[in-house]
Amino acid sequence: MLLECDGISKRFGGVHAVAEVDLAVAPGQVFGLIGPNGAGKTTLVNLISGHLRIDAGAIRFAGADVTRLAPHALTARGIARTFQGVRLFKGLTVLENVLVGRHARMRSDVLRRLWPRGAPDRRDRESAGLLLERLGLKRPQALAGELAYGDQRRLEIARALASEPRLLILDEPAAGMNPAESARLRELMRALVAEGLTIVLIEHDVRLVMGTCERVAVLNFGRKIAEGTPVEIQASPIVREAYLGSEDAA
Amino acid sequence: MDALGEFVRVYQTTIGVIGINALLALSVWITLYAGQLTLGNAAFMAIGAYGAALLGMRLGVPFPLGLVLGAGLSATLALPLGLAVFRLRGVYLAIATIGFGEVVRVLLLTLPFTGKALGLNGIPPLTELWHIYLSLVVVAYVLWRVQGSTVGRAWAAIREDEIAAASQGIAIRRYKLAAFVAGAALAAWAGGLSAHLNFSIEPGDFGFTRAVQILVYAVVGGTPSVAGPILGATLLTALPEILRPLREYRDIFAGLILMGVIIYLPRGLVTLAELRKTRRLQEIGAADVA
Amino acid sequence: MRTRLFALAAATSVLLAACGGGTPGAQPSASTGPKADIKVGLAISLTGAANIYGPAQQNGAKLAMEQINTAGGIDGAKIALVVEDDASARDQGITVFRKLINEDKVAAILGPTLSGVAAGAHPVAQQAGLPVIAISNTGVGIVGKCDYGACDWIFRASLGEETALPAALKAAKDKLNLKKVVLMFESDQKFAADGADIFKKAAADNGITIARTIPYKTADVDFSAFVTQAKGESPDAILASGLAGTASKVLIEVGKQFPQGLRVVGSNGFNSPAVITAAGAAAPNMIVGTAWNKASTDKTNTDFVKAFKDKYGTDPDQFATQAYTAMIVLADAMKRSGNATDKASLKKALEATKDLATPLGAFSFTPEHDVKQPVFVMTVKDGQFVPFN
Amino acid sequence: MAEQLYNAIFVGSIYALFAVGFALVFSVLDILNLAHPVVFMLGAFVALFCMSTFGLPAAIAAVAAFLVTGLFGIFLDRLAFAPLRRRGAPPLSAMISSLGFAIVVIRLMELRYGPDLTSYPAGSLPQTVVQIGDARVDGLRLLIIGLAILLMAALTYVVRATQLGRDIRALAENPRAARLLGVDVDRAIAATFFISSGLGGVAGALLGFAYNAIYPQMGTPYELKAFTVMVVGGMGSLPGAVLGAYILGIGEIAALVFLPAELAELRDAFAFGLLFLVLVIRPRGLLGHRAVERA
Repeated sequence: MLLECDGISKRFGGVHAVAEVDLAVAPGQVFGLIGPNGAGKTTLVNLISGHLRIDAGAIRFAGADVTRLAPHALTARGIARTFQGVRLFKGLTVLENVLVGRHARMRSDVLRRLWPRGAPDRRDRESAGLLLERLGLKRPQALAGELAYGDQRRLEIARALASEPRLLILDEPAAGMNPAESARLRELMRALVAEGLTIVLIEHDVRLVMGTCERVAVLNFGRKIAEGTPVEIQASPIVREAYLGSEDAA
Repeated sequence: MDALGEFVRVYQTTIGVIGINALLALSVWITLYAGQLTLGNAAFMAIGAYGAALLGMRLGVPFPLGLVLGAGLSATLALPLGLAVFRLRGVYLAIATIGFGEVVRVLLLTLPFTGKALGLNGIPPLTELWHIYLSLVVVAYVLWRVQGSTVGRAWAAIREDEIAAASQGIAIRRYKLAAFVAGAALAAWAGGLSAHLNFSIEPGDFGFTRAVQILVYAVVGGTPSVAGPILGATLLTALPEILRPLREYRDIFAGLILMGVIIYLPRGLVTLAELRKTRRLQEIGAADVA
Repeated sequence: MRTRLFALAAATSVLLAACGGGTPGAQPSASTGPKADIKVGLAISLTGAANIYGPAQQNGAKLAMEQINTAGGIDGAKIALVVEDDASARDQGITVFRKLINEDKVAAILGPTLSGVAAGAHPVAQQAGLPVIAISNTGVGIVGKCDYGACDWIFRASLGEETALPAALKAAKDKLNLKKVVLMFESDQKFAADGADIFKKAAADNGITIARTIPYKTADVDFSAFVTQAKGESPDAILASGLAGTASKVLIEVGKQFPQGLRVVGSNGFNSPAVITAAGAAAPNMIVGTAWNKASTDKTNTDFVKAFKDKYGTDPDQFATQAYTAMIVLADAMKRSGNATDKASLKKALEATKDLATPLGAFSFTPEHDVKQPVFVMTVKDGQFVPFN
Repeated sequence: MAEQLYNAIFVGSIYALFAVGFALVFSVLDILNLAHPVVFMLGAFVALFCMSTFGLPAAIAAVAAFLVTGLFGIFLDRLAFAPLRRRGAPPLSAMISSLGFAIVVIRLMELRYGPDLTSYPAGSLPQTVVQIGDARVDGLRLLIIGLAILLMAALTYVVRATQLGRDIRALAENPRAARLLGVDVDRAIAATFFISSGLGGVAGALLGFAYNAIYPQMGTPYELKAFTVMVVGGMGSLPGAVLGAYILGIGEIAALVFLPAELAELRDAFAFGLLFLVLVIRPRGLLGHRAVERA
């Protein structure tokens, strides 16, 4: 298993945002995480990516215990993520955003840059340019904040990929995308998995999840209520009940 | 050339102070660039000034070594302070650093070896203009190059979005601390130069007013580029001399200029230079049409 | 990025050129008469923290200049005052001194207002070998033994606290039989801290015990707690060293908490009509050693007070009087020097100043270039300073 | 001892009156208004003008100080802050803009009234001494303490219980949402500045009465105190500001009373050390609720 969560919990005040959740994501998988609004999906992601301190339980990544590691250390080990609602560096250019994404894979070049003609990051810039091309982003020198929303989403994915992760966590990447963009996103995910990347996909768009994922876990009120193949999940009465009356089931 | 020599002779203090203020503005610019609003640089300046002056006067430490030790002392103190205030942001950080600044000022007024309110007098004037401007050129160049480096990008990323920056593998605490400590060392370096510029220093030179001034230089000049703080410090330091003919009204104009720049030039004085550039582009465009 | 840096360099040089070209033009040399004017620099704080004093000094010096010029000037040459504001800031004070010396080529400088500014500016004149008369610095180290080394070009026309405070304390002790006092001082002001040290020494010399020393800060707002604490020691008097801003607050509180009255021996900061007005009913508690007795019936003084009032519509204060006196002293030395613009002979003539009649009384310089004049220990009655004895 | 406690409460009341207005603008608009000391000073001068030119009694002069400085606060906002708000400039810009504004106004006042101390006309202030036990208490100060508490109670009432207060609180919470909910945002901002500056002005007038010495720079010493007060009490919390003010007032005087004479110099270090400690240990202050941004 690439990622293993073992009974992890998080409380805010008296509320169990995440309660004793077990997850096991195999390498090369697209793993779906669904659940109604407020089910604890994003909290779970924040726990895995180190943005929140875990109350109980343990997380293992590629066989090593990473429970208490800070976000930047996790990135260095190969976990990258995007955010629900885009969090780009809006005042930086598109290219700079991707270069920041490569931070974990770059050595500090401050000293080398002091030489007036030094441009020690040329190779990084090239690979960042390739990534932008792959994601269909055309204006590397534009400010990230000036991009259209769909472009911002894709830039965020490019930035996450720049760190050459082994596990990519996408938090609702299709939100705000039109069907064509959504389809292209599915293509991209397939291609990435084919190259050996593992993806955890948090999504409201059930169709996207069912069409892409090999396994799906369902959260409700912070607890995992079901896990299985898309077909099993669709058939599960518990899941139906959880989604009942919720628009997200549509 | 004679007129220039005369000019330098008369205004050498102003010219020196401009350079020192530019260094101070850059010291606060480093932290601003990393998204930290600090008002503690007057205190770090004091540490550098008193450090360099005391080491030179009491222990006979040579001037350059005194500067280095002053900056080192300041950086050493900035490290635990930076760790303590690391979680604070925006105005909260600013106020915490004001608190630190006031504690330093009170200590300077109290400690047995700082001359208390009398300050230190008779400091040998060892600072030459070229010391100041060489420092400025080196610092400006280094910071300009750092901007495009991994470190500069990391600082910018932290400024833009700390959470997202952490997810890109940036060790937030380490980078923020580095900016804080670098700013403190630079402020102390400028302080050491200023102590040896004109004979005496006293605790009142490094109070809240000074802290705000330093910040104002940087912000009014414009924080997007290295040139901004230098421009801001130059103009605002020269302003009292430029406005001298206005006599007792010069404060009023200085205040109005401050407001005018902040309100009408959102990105600071450097915007003026950029404006000229765009206008020239427009002219070229117009020529094409014609 | 590189172009930006160049733009900056260009902008800076343009700016420097602008002030280079602009400033001399903006300061046209004062009207040129048949015989070349003798320029005298007046470097004072018209703005900034000490802007209370600068305007009064300007008035005093200007009055003296006009009187001297009306009376025929210096061997027919008129004195032209070049007034520059140092904004109460040391850096500007230094620049102003350099400007007066190098650009205006003045024969001598009066000022600056603040001791802190003087600490930076005086060395400039010392280095250039130009006579300076300090007109309001009362702290230690202005003349005689200076921190920056030799200061033989610096003179002082303002009575130092080293003289004034012991005189006041001695007079108070003789009359009130002081044994135990409390010392309050503004600990973040150079000048007030100097005063506190002088008070301590004077108290020891007079066999007076200081039961408690209470430091306060310029920014302190309320003085009730300080005075309450002083009251706890049941002192015979309070010694207070502070600037005018806090002086009245001290007096008001003492008036409130000691309804039976308690004397406050104050430093030079107390020596201001504004403090009397602000302290109101509490003002008569004050005892202060001063350089000037406004009520003195000496003709030089009464003439001065009248001329000042005629010209400006208000009474002169000590700062105006000292600036006026310094100008008179300087003019006298210029006349005697034979060549007013020769710095060395002017310095010599200044050193020889002896018992000159001034509003401050008979005025001489000590070998250390400090003022030698009578000291007036004053108190307040009916809103006016009156002699204490 | 009782006397020192009384002194402390008086100092705390003045701090509180000053800081509450300062804190109000900060909590609603995130602006550190460095022109607040100017408003404070203007209050004292407005009262002086009323008393010396029109011969009005002190009580009416204080009311006039409230109204005039309140209106001045709205003017200040229009001139120094509104243009920045319209383009969404960072709070730092507002701070610098208000600093420029303060420099201009203080200098204008110095040119008009002179930088020196000015006093209220003789006999225009009540002078009574109240004997409480063996402590003699200045009646005017007692009155000022009472007034300060009354004003702060009134402020609490306005913010908590009136429609205007609800609008202001909505604005503080989220300006965009407030607008969507139908709050007249411009009116709420104007009201915030009116109340904040009016309180500052009254504080200045009352302080002027207490010391009978007013001057253009009189507000400056309070600026740093107000920072301390806000941080200790909790930024953005009005009750916090009041609590912080009394803690600072009592703390300063306690340091004076209990510190051995040799360490008396360190009194201020305690105030700012306290400030620093609170920020490091409990950044949101005693009653505050949002200092460290959450993920």
